[in-house]
Amino acid sequence: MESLIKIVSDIQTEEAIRFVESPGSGGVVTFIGTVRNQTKGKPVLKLFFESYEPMAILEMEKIAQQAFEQWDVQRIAIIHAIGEKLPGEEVVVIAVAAPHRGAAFSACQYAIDTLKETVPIWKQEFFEDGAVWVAAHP
Amino acid sequence: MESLIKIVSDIQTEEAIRFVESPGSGGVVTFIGTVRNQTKGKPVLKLFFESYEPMAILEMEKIAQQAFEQWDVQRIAIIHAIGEKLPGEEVVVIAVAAPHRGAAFSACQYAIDTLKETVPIWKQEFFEDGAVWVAAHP
Amino acid sequence: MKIMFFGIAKELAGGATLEITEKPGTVGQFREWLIRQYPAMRELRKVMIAVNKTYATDEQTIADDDEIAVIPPLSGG
Amino acid sequence: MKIMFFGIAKELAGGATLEITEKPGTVGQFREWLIRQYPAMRELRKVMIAVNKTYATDEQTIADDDEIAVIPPLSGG
Repeated sequence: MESLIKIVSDIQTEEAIRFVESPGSGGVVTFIGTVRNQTKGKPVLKLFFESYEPMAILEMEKIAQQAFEQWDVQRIAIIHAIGEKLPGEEVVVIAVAAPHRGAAFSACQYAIDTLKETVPIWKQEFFEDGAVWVAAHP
Repeated sequence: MESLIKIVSDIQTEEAIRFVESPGSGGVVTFIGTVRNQTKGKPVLKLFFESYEPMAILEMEKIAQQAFEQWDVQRIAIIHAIGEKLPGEEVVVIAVAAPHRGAAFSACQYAIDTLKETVPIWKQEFFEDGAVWVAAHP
Repeated sequence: MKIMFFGIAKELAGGATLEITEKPGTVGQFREWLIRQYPAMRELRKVMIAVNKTYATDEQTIADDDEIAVIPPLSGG
Repeated sequence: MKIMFFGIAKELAGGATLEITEKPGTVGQFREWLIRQYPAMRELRKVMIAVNKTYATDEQTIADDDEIAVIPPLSGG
């Protein structure tokens, strides 16, 4: 039950996968979040991510801990990018290794769902005509 | 709705991920199956995979097609290895890109579950004291 | 008519391919012939027959130039 | 006492950090103070307050050396 938790400028998907893979695990499930080139049909030029880094790391560690408690998973990597990101670029990668794939799928989906709800990270979307903080207003 | 379907000697996880990623998708879910170093506590030395290749490709294409019909997913890659594989080595990678992550998780899990049921590929497990074709007998 | 064997079926049949001259009629009749030839195949968890790279039902008729494959229990992934 | 602002809250507060001398007492009282200072924060979908890097309830008491963070709606991932 080891985890790799990081906030970085540039995501290395391979790093997350290599960290969780081991000869004792049978399957790895990953989620990779990338910047979409549009939001509700409106072209997105770029995103800007900001975090409350020490707290974000603590919340990401909690997610890994909760996943270890709920499922039979062996290793978890959660890496989130901050700074400027262009369409197509990777923003977050979560990798989970488990002896059986069902647990890996469940834990990975739990991790990304929970990350979006609890980890203090914010993104600003830049359009042709200005920028907005995503989800800030009802 | 494009797919990359292959049977290879050596899996390149990155190839599957790069194929499905696009600026129009928001998330990629992957499943990577690796060789476990034991089965029910008995050490596994290696696996040997064999396929009925032209039919396996057709069945893998059907899986991608069925996923496209059932979920809003954009691209799917399914790559399976054949030949000798050592513990820790990658055997199969499935990558699915979708505008929304729920669809990507569902389609990826469907793809690996269905692959195990319908794609004509067989593995032989090698132990210290001999080899067995996995799941052949009740 | 060419029969292809894979995995454990290849071991039980003693080879990957076999040419037979008698026409099996249907897939079900081919299954009966298969078990007569290789009784050990009865011990397998499940055997599927593919005709021209598609899983076939027992009722399906086999034509002279069909490609028949004996598919023992799958274990890919 | 140091207050940290992030995302849109940083824009509304006009800066990333603020030193205040008055003691807010509880997290709930701090929220009231926050809305008085920056009425636009009322328009946000949800504002959470973290005390020492942990989400706090409104009942929680704030100590002099606590690190207070104003957490506007999250949008990571």
